[in-house]
Amino acid sequence: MSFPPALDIDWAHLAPALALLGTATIGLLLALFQRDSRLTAAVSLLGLATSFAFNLSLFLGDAGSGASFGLRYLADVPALAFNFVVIVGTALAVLVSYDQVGRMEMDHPEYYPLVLLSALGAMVMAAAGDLVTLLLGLEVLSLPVYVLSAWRTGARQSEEAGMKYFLLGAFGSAILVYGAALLYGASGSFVYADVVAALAGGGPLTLATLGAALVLAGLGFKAALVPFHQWAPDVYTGAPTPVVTYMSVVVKAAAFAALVRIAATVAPEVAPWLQTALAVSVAATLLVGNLAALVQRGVKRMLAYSAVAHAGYVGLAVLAPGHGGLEAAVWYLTAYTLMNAGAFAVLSLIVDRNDRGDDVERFAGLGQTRPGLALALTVFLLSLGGIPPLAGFAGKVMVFQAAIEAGYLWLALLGILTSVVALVYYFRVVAAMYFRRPEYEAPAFRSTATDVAIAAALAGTVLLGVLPGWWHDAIRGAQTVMGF
Amino acid sequence: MSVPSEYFVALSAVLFGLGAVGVVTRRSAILVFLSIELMLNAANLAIVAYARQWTVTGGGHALEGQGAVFIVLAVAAAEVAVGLGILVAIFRHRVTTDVDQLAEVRA
Amino acid sequence: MTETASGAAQLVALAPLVALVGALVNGLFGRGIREPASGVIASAAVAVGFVLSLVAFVAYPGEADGFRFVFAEFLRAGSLAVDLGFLIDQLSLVMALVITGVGFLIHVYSVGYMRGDPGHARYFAQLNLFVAAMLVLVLADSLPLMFVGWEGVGVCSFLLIGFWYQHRQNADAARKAFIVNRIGDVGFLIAMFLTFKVFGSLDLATVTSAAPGIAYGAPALTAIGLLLLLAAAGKSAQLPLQLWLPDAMAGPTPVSALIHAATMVTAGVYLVARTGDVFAQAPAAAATVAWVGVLTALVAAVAAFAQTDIKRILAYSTISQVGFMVAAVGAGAYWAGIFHVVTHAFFKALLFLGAGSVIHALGGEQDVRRMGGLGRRMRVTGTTSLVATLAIAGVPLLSGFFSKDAILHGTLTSQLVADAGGPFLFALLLLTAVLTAAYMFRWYYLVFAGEERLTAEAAAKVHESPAVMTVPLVVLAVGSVLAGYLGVQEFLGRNLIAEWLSPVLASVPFDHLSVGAEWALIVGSALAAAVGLGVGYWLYAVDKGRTVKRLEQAPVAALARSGMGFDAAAQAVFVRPGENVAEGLALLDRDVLDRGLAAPVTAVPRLARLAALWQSGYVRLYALAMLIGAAAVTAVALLAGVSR
Amino acid sequence: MIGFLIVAALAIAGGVLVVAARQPVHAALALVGTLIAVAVAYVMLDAHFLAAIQVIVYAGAIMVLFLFVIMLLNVERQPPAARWGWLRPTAYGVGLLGVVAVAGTALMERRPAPDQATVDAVLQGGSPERIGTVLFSEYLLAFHLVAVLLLTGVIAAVSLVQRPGEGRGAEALPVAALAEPGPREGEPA
Amino acid sequence: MITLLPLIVPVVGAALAALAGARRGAVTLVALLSTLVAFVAALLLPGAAAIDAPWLPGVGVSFALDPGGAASVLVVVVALVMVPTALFAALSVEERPGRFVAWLLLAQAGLAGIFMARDMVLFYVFWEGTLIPSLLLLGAYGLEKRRAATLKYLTYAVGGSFVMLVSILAVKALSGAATFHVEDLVMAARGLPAGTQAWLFAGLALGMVVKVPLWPLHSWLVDLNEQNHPSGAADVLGTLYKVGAYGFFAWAIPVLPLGAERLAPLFIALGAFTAVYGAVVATSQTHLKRLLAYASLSHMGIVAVGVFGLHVAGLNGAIYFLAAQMLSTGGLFIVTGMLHARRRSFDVDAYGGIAKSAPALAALSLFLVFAFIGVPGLSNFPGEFLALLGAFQTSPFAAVVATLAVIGAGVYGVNVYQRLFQGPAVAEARDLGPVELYVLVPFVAGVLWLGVVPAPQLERIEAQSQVAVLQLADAGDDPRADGGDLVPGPEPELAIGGAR
Repeated sequence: MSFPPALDIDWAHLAPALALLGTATIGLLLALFQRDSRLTAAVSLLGLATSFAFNLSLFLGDAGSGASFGLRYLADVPALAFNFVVIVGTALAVLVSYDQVGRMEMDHPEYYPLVLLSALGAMVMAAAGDLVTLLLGLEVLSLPVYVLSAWRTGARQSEEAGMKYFLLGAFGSAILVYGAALLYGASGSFVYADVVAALAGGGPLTLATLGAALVLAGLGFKAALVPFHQWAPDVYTGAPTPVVTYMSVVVKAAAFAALVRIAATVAPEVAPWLQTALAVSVAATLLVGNLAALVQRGVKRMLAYSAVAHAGYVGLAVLAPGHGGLEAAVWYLTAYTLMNAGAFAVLSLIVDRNDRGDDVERFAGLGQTRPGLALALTVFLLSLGGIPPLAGFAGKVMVFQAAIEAGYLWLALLGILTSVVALVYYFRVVAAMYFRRPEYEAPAFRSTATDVAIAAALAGTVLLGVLPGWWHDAIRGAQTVMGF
Repeated sequence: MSVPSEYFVALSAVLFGLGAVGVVTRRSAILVFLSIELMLNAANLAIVAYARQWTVTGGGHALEGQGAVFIVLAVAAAEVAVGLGILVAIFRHRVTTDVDQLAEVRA
Repeated sequence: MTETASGAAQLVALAPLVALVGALVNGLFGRGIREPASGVIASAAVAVGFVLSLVAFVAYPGEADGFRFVFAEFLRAGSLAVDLGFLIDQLSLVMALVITGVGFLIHVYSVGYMRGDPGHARYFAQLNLFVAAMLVLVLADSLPLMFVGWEGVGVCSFLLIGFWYQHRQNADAARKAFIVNRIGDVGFLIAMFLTFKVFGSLDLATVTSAAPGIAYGAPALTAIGLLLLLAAAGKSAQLPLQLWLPDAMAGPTPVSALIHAATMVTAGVYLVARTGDVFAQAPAAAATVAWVGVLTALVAAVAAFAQTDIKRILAYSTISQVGFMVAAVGAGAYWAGIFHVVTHAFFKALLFLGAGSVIHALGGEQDVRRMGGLGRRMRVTGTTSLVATLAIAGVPLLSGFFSKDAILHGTLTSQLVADAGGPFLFALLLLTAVLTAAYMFRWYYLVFAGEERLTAEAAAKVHESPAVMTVPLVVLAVGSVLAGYLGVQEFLGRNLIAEWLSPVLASVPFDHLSVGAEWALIVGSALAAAVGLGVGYWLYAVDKGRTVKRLEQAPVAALARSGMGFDAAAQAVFVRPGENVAEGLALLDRDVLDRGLAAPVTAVPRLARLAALWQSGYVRLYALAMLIGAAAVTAVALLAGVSR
Repeated sequence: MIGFLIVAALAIAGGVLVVAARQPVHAALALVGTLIAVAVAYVMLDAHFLAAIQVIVYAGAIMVLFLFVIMLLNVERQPPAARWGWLRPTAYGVGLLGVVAVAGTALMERRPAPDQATVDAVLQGGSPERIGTVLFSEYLLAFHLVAVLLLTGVIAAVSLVQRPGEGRGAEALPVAALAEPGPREGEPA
Repeated sequence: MITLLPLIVPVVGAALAALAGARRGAVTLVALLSTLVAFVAALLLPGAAAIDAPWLPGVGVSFALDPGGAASVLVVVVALVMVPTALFAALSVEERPGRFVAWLLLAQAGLAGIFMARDMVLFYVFWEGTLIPSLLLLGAYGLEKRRAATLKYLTYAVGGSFVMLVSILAVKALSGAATFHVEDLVMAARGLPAGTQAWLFAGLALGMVVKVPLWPLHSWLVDLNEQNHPSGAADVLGTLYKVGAYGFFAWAIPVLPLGAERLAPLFIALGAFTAVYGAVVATSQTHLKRLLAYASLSHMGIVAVGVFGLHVAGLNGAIYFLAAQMLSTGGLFIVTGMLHARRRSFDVDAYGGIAKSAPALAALSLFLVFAFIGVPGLSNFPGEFLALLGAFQTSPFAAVVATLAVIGAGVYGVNVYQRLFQGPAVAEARDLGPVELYVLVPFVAGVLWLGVVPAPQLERIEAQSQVAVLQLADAGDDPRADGGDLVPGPEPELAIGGAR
């Protein structure tokens, strides 16, 4: 490589992210003059819409020329697809927060800007073509989320969540950085494409494997893969529900966006046992997430474990990048974003203003008292459980198909068996809503914004489930991915 | 004959390991955090060491490493800002930095 | 197969439909139909059937070997093709005539017998349905369709036995009949499966024409034969499935006459005769059939002595007589079996109807010990019953004599069963003939002759039945006398029935007897009747039952009263263990299997709690887990690297 | 080589103290020591600019912040571990395993060190100019993202600490917390 | 378009019924109209065109429906059964009848999909999608132990079908088929070795056996029927939803013929055992619905025997039996609902001699009982007969054992009828009202239709079973493809075991 390198700077590729940055700035400025965060929320939605429009135009444009900054920013098909996921997830979270931040007494002006900055980090992670950009994206993504987890200062659960998340997150980042250092040592570069080239040319394999392993471990932390998952249930339980709505989908999507890219580029060049180690981790994730979710009484915590379990399902796709796993991961995360954010949106209406009261008993008789809410939650949960014809099912088909074609039949079997467990715990909530009489007063809180979020997620879950083909076709352009 | 870069890497591994052990063994959140800083530094040391090593293939690779160290430093700084912020915010209510007190959400 | 057969012969195919229409009219609109319209409709339907059968019979070209009349396709699967089609030939026409002829008389009789019963419309609907099913049975051109009729008559039998369902024992009797018949049906079903496997078809014509081409004594044929025997035993109340028939007397008496005497119980005989070509190639099966028939005849005859119910005596007699027929078809004397079916239809129907007339007259009394001397007060009934008694006893010149003689002749001369104890068959049958004459004398004497032992109220009511009941008796009596002349032994004249049936029945080689031997046989047969009647006369009329009273103390008498203990044995060996097994399995299913399968499932939450236990809530332990994870990966990396 | 050993010894000693020191302040000061030792190592590795940054920014600014917070929060001496006696040895054991593995791998795949001439030619002592060039070319995007990151960090930290209604000084808080014995928000009363 | 009607009409009806909510008149109208329209649409199916539209082309899933073959029979029967069932449900469910009917109708659409799907993933979609309405019916409208029953049902059904899903995916992945369309799978899977096929078959079978159901995975069915809403309408759905045998018939066997041959001895043995077991246990039951559950389990055993005889007659017969028992079993479940409406009990001992007070009910019940126990001339006979006949050609022993269930059928069938309706009149019950009569008439008509003129339906089924038969013939080239061998072949069990 010549030095200094000729740069191919294309700011247009950053347009969706820049839209978020701009909106965040505007939000911060607004906060100086305006106490009502709803305006900020509205502006944020506008910004997200703008970002969406930019992203769409990039997506529909020639995705083949997506690389810029010397292959450090890859606005290719998967990245842009992940951007959609990020935007949609963020928008749903903003809608859920719209009325909730006031109700839960956590209406501080920096809320929405932080969410947007975090989403920006997610986009950077998805598009990162090197480990440094990845690290920066990761931090931009994470720092706001750490703080947002602790957003309800004074609420012990929220504090605890923030602190835990931060400490373990920083630990995870350190591991990732060290892995990056070793990988650099082995290949002389942080850019995936260069790493691949160097390793293909016969670099120190063990060192590279080690570096890649530690990088994967660091990302596995964000994605909540066993044994780096333990923060997730606690943080999801403790953090404010609207924040969980955001991070359960966007953080996970971003982590997997990075994971899948590394799995598709660097991982095949290092020692093959790393793949096996990842498979073991995925297997453990499936088991632990689903089993632990089974014994939860709180629905929020159950969903937290279920989120861990879903990391396992996406993990199946990550293991099979060459067999349709890439698009399967994107697709699955799209579906997951809709259904999981939807479920948390419903949950946010059930919990009280102290963000408590998510016991299964609270859902008893919801089918009678709040039929619409109950129906929506039923759809979300069944979709999470992989029941056709909802989005989660089509996602599972793709993910399992990819895993089987990559030779991970045993993992697919394990995944499906744990899915049975999953369906049992999802169905328990459905059963409470429909098979029991109300035991508590019906949750009285109503929010049009949250209803809109629920409706949108519902429509998405059903539509994507009934017509899964178009989105899958759209992201199958991934053959033209940069650095692959 | 200069010291092989890998010796520095080994040193960084030791520091990294110490940091990691500190994360596990220290009970005060701030000391946990301190240990994490040690780990980040270890990573930086490794990068710098390998940066010198990669001078063999010309300037690009070596300087890429040193640049990265600069950025990691910035990341560490940002983490410190946020971490200490959370720490302070929580300390207001808890009057302790003992991470073992942060175990109400479990199972 | 003459496809261009006379159109008139095909008319018989409509007979079952007519009966079915009759059944539907009474069944669907029964509430709006009064007496005697229901009976008239039903009788008319059967009458039309009889006329159709008669026309077909007359129009049927005697030398033809049958032709088919196909309504529609029935079953189609692979190479299996079963039609809703009738095989109209000599055999089915004879059977149709008997069914509709005797059936018509019994329908008419029923108009009187069932007068005043609130369920009359239901009764006639079911009776018509029975006739339809029975006609399907005999007309069917394939085994499955025959099975349709076969089960159909079983269902009707069930319905009619339990006609007065509010009495528990009637319902029980109906159930017993149905279930025992089902055992036979299993034989029929499996026989069909095997038949299809062997012949690739279930068409009667195909099977019977292909059977002679298969090796003599082939195991498959023997198996088919034995399975068909099981079927026949169920339907025709042969050992060991005979136990339902005595109980079946719980139904109205005309039902007993029609179903459990004249027609349905002879279906087994018809089945064996129909598939005679199979048996002709399977001597072991044929011999088994013959022996089952003979033993049944003997056992039932013994049991008949000990009965006191006017109808149960006749029921055992029926079992015994059907045993004769089965013995005949087993020995290969198919025409003789069918011949006996015909004659038996007349005299046994007559006996039952006579008994019904008596029961009717006595207001429901059925115990022969409280009868006697009724012949003097019910002249028509008494006289006709006497004719029937003499006919069944085998008194020469009456119908029973001819058919029974034909059977004896057949068992003695058949080469098919010669190796399987043919002479013994003959001897036992001859003995049974003696017994038959004796117990029938007992029956007649206790009911119609001797002193009156009526209860006072019965005595006051006794009257001769109305004409609608007595006219059929007379007609049947005429038949009982004359039917025998259809089958006069060849050396005496033309054996009309054997000639008529010969184109369709399997031919089995028989020894040819000299004229002297033939005469000896006839004399022997007549002597048997005479001896039997004589013994009966001595025991009941002369000895006035004193010897009988002593004999009644013997264990064998108790055994005979209970139908030779088959019921108790069946209870002990099948019914009660079966119930216990069912109960036990039900318990196992609920308490063991269910819980056992649930065990691994309920273990999952326990495992899950373990997974959740790991989630201690302590940051440092979480960090340790991460550290262990990372360190493990590095260690593996080093090991893998070193080993490389 | 001797220089390396001294640096290594100092750095490790500091690291051990970070992990083991009873007094939090001691631990922080030990980390400063380690950081300076690492800075010396940077010099040895021809990264002079980074060494300077390390001392100024890291050992200087960041560690001062740490010390300030430690003082501010009055972090007490760590009480002896009451439970999990197994935790410490396990952690050390696992840590050692990881260290051996990483160091072993690095040493196993050791490459000859480049001669000083090459290093000098390429790195030019790790001068600010070289670093600046790479930051504004290769790492242009990253450099911008660092800006975003710092902005984010500042907003995040401030938003949590500096809240309207909770704006009292931190040092006043322990009293306030103690004066509030009732059930806290978020707990069922 | 007509092909889609059996899917669309019930869904629209379900939406309308849900909207109608508690207005019974409206619900009744919707139930009747939508089921009638669906029935008419189903009658038109044999002439309709197949559909094959891309659905998830990237994974090889298409929206492929074929209204021909067995589907044209099964869909029609389902539609016929649903007419009186939905009507009865609309009239007799006390609370929230609209939702009950809506779920019934949704399930109807799902069933139509199961039978028409020609893409294996699509098949699975309908297979699993139908589960939810039936689960919700049980859970929301069942009796007091409904939640345990629901959980059990869910665990069994999902546990089985999820493994089936993996197997489905693995079939395509391992065989290298381009899509999940049945034609592609059949062609591609031929290359799979017998061992692989057997494993894949076992995976498919786990899901299908649960829904046949076969011993020992049957106990959910008993609980389901016992705990379902007393009207019996939900049990009718449970009856319709026993589609496991169809799964074997339409998918597992044609796609994996070698696997089928290898595992057939196991499943035919299970089937024969189930047939006898169900019949025997049924004889000892006094709870009407449990009795029907076990009895129908026995039927399913015979169906399985028919299918796993791997003989064309048995395959035809089994599927025909499957269709036929929908009518007789469904009708009897409705009868139990009517009885319960009269005397609030499912215990046989709470009844006795009610034929006197309710003769029409008794007559129709008896008719259905006779159909149920396989009396010829009524619906169950042709199927039962052909299933056993076909199985006998290849596995005589199993067929003979299964045939013994016929005796048990006689016992429990006649027994329960007599204990309910005959004997001294210890209980009074009002006779059928006009609406109830209309509810039962379609069952009776259907029973007669299927019993008397089975040939047209059998021919349509055979058009589909030929696929399986041809695959089997190619795979094993033994004479099983055609039963017409005059000479008894080699010992059939050996032939099955000796699949190459």
